[in-house]
Amino acid sequence: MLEAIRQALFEEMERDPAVVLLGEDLGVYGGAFKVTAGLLERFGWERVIDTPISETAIVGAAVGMSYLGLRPVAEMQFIDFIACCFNQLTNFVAKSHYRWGAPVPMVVRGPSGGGVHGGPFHSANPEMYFVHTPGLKVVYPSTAYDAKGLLKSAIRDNNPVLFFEHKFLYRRVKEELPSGDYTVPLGKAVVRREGRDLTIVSYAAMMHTSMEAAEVLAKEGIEAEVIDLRTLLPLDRETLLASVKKTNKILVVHEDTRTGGIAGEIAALVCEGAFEDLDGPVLRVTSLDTPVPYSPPLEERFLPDVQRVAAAARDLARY
Amino acid sequence: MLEAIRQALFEEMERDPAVVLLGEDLGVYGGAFKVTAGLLERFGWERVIDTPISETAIVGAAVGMSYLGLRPVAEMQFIDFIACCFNQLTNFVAKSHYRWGAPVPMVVRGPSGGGVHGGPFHSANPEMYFVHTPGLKVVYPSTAYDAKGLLKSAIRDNNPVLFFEHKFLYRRVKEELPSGDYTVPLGKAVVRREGRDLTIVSYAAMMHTSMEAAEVLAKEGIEAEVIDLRTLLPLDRETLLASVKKTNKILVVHEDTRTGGIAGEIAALVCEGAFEDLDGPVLRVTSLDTPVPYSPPLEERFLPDVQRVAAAARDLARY
Amino acid sequence: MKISLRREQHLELYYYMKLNRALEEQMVRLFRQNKIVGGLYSSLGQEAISVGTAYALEPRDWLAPMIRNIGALLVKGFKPRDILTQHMAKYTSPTLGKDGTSHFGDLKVRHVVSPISMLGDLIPVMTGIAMAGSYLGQKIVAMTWIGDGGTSTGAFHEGINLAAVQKAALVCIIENNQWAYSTPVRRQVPTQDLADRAKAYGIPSYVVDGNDVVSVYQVSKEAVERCRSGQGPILIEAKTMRMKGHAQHDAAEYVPKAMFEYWKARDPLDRYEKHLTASKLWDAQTKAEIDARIERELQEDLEFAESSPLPPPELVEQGVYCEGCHTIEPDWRRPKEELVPPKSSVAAVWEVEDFGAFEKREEPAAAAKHSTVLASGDGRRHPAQPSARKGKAAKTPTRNKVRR
Amino acid sequence: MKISLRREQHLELYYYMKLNRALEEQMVRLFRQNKIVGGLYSSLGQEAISVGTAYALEPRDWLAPMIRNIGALLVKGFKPRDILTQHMAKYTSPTLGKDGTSHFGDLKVRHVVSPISMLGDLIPVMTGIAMAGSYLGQKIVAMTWIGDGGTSTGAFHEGINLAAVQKAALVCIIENNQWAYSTPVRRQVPTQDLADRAKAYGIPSYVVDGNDVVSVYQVSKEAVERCRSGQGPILIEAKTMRMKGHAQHDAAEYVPKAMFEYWKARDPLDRYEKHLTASKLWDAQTKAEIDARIERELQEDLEFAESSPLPPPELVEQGVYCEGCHTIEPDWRRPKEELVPPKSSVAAVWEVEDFGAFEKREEPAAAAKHSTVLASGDGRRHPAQPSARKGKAAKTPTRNKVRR
Ligand SMILES: Cc1ncc(C[n+]2csc(CCOP(=O)(O)OP(=O)(O)O)c2C)c(N)n1
Ligand SMILES: Cc1ncc(C[n+]2csc(CCOP(=O)(O)OP(=O)(O)O)c2C)c(N)n1
Ligand SMILES: [Mg+2]
Ligand SMILES: [Mg+2]
Repeated sequence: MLEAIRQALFEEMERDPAVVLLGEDLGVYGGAFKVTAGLLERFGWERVIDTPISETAIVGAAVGMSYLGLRPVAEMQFIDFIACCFNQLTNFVAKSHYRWGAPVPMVVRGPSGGGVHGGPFHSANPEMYFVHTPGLKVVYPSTAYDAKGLLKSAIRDNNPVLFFEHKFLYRRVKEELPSGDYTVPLGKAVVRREGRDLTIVSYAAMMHTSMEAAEVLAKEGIEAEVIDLRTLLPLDRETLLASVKKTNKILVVHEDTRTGGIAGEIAALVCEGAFEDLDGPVLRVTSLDTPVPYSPPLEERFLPDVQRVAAAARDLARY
Repeated sequence: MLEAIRQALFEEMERDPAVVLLGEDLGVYGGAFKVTAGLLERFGWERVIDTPISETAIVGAAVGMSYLGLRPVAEMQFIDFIACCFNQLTNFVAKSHYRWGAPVPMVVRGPSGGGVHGGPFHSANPEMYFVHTPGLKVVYPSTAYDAKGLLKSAIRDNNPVLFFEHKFLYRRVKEELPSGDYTVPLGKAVVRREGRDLTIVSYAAMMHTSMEAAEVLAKEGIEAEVIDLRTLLPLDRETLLASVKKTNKILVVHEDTRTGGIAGEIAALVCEGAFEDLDGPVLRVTSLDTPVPYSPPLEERFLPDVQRVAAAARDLARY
Repeated sequence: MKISLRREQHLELYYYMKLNRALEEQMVRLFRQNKIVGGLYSSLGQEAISVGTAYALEPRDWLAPMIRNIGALLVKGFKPRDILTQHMAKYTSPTLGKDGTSHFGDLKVRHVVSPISMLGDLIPVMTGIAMAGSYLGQKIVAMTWIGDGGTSTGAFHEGINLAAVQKAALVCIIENNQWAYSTPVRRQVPTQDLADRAKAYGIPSYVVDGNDVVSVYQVSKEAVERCRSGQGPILIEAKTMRMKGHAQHDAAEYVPKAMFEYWKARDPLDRYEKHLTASKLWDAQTKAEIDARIERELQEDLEFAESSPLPPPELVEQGVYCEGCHTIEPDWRRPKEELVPPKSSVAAVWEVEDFGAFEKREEPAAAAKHSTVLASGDGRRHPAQPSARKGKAAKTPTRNKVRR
Repeated sequence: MKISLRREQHLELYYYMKLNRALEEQMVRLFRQNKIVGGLYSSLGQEAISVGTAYALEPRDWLAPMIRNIGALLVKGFKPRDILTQHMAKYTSPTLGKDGTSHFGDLKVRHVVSPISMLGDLIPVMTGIAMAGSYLGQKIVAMTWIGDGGTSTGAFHEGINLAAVQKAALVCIIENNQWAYSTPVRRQVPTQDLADRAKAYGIPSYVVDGNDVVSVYQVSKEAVERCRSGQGPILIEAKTMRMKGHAQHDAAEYVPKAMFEYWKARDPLDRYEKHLTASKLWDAQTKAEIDARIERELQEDLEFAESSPLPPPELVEQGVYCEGCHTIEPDWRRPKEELVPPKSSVAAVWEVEDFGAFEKREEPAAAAKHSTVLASGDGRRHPAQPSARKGKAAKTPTRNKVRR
């Protein structure tokens, strides 16, 4: 997946000199995860900008650049540091077009998520802070194909897009990618697996956990439909409701903490749009309501896993 | 309500010299809304600290003070500026006790909410950013009595508490308060009005809108039970579920924007805890998914009002 | 640099300062009539700064105002009606009523960025504009203002610091009006001059009498042209006084009365009028003509604003996202080819000028504030580095390869 | 101030520096054996700073380390086992495995605050500790460190600035190790000395040879005692070099080889050993004894750490909130009565020292970086203010009424 993201940046920069990168250690070093390796060599100092350790300035400068028609892609070295530019993102960036008609075509991207023993400050899933902020778009891919196509769409979009890259998937997800330019549209979920007994909705690393759980369930005769949200804001209401209307049951799986996570929003949407179709409660399997712990046995307990997903799905299927 | 908050600060400072205040313009000036008027005169320069315009430093310094056993109460001049110390709050404050057992007995308080034509940067309802952050507590009172009692509890609590004061209520809500010390416990919702046909859950300014709507509905023969959440984190699951089990229907009303608002969390909780009791979908009436607009006709359309609440409740009651 | 002004320019400065003041006086009347939605901030006594600084810009240059920079907006081509309708939250305002006060801008023609309330956030944004301007070959300068209080924000620091390392063409004016709401300037920073903030970034700064519009203009012009020539950002501290409370609701009782009196005697408009008279740059008739023009224009725009409708409620749902309403195309002023491979390709190596050791540091000038450094504990001075520069040219680490 | 060290103190400095290095070497071995969870950061070549600064503190004083300050933790009384178990994420670690690396502390005994990863955030926190210490009458000093890169954060700026206006007893050491991850220091701030950051806050600063432990100690001791006496915060820039990559995974290929060689010749431990020998402060046997003690202690603690269990999974749900597990009671060292009415009551007025006008400003010393100021536009100098100080005493605006 890492290579797919690098390719997307590479190809977009080739295509359009308005695309520039900025962030900490992304030029000479190529980024903490080497996502931007080689881009400075190819595109030069003006397009691959190593900044001081100043997340607010990084995002602020990106806004200014976008006002002159550039399409900056700002990197957070770890997505956890997005908390340091929260004000700039939620107040300056998100409200710009609404308030005075100034579009902000920029992307903020960075490695997110747990499972690699990064501890409380290198494992964040900050999506809900931004899903709750009108004016932003939020993308969180689970496959290399999607990562590339969605990042291209994000760069070409006229709105600010937060693009989260699950670091657990960086080197674990490998796919043959089609040669040539392609995009994946923002705002569209995808059905990864058809099923009739219940719907499991997920995204990012938990999409893979959900797919594995679906395999386990299939052996027991339970056919789960698995939806990969891909874009979290705007949410693809149609795909979600269509699936619920078919399976009549829905389980949401996310790695983000439980209270205030996206499962709640989906529960509300399903109530509003398909209550009559529900043959069981909207359920959720999520991380615990704690900071992300460091020690492996703690983090393992903290994160959802195949067993927990399968168990919840089983209960729901039998409901 | 403003006076009740001032009294709580006053009495807690009299009671315990470990209680100190810090923030912008709260000493000599008495605060932008005069909540802290007279406190500097009484408690002196060391306990009522006018700071530079540095929200991150304000919260950071409060943490440091709390580590030495003080109980600082930090003011955000408008709660909107809490975005400027988001990192300090969600990463330093919220995780301190979990990570290394260091409690952070501090309060961050400030005027929040819309309805006074404050525009996009002086009308925020930022509660969900923090309800989604384990380690914090979040309080949002609707009455003067509660404001005083909850603020006292917040100051005495060993955990960091965010205390939101709806500025629309500052001078509009007036009550006789009992003389003498009293507290209202954190984490407990209250049933403001008994009813059998449906439950309306709300808090802060929208609690009053919900009560008005309940009056309207009562004239039509619909008896709504109205719950005031008061504390948003931790949520009082028991009171919520008990009411749903009684009325079988629930409508959530909040002034915060829709997507990712607390109604979603409540929908999920109700699904998990009382799905079989539901005779209709969990519904929500909320502000729109936009920044808070400035011009009065826009803001009026943006905010929930009695008509919209009553209409949704009517639909639900008839469901 | 000798910077002089032609007579028409002198008169234009007067026109803008007076218009600024008259417009704000008009808004105070509207406020008392309850026709202003939300708060009303005053720049009384600070007009020379808004006008004198913005007047140093060219049309291609960019600015972003703060709440007390209505004068700068007028200089940049906005009309009183824009400001009136904003404050009255009318549908005809630049933001259609979605936002108020000076929270508006214009990307296409006037090159003005709308501020937000959070102080400091504009500094990195304007840094980004300067960086993009350089990238696109536009030779523009970005200007913005910050209050004495606003310099305490983290965003100010990060923004100026980024501008300094990027040598961005940013002119930032610290409007030191002695107060941040009720807080005196010494509670924001314990230095005599706020221009000292510049020393943390190794960038030049000016201190200027903010109540003297000609000085303000001259300093700004010099700064703007220095920036344009690629020498990096500049800080200007303009000393002045906020002659009213923070906003209309604030009676400013915390300000010593004598302080107001002291500064009233230095009113920038009075002073400038006397200067124009003393220098024979105008006569009573010229003044009367300009004043009459201002009155006429204000009256017209007031009528426009008062008769304008409020926005329709449905508008509230529109415009959260750009869904094709804008086509985004930068204004290239240099060949794009320079920026795409193979022309853009470089070797990704840092060239480190020196190795930064203690003994390699030039002693700071006597007046610098460092305390003297204690002698090395082992009593020896280490031999100079064999050749720090060996192999690679000793240049600044990044810009050496970069066209700017 | 003449600051000298007794022989035992000299030897203690050696003990801590050597222990610091040996412990980190041990952790590199553990890392290669895959026994370290997460990243491993090195302070190789920077030990003199951690040790020399922390050694200037008293037990009642507070510190908060950064990732490269294991030496300071040792000086403050933590044991190698604490650091080993943290890195190995063991249940016996100070955080029970909930957090790793140097992310731990001790409120009660050692007065150490746990850092978080976000750079800069500790500065305001330690400012608050200093403020609370003064409030409680404890006469303590708070010390923390920041990297050259970390000084670019907004939190650094806000924290130091607050400390400056509050005259908080904060000693902040800028560990200028030439690099922030892969970014050279000149890309963080274009000044020769990072100590220049202090000028923005009107506070004193030192520049010290960070590879000379005695100098570091002496400067720190002076700074700590100046702080303790109520003179406000101090910045110390210690110049050094990060002799490894950012962390174990980073081969630091972006660093010119000659730069490593240059600094290797200035290794702080080598230099100090030579200094001890040259000054006849030890002999071979003393050194051997200390080295043996270190080896023994390390071996013991390594065995402890290796044989310690990982935490039980159930622990993950515990401790998000304090539910009565702590009783919170400040350590009062002054009569509380001073802080409650009527003793605490004051008049809530600002006393403004001067009115801040341009003409009242002393010309900055010649070497200051301000460009010269253009002459006043109207050609006049205004009469001095009648009496800025009339009525009220000319003191700093706030502290005059305050006991500190
Ligand atoms: C980050 C932030 N915190 C707090 C405020 C509230 N606030 C608005 S204006 C103001 C005072 C500003 O003082 P200064 O920067 O000196 O500007 P002036 O009003 O004097 O022009 C404050 C505290 C804000 N706008 N932004
Ligand atoms: C706010 C923030 N942004 C980014 C990072 C990622 N990061 C961790 S260490 C580091 C470099 C730090 O450099 P410096 O401050 O010079 O300290 P050093 O590593 O040299 O000791 C970076 C960018 C961070 N920890 N915090
Ligand atoms: Mg000011
Ligand atoms: Mg460094």
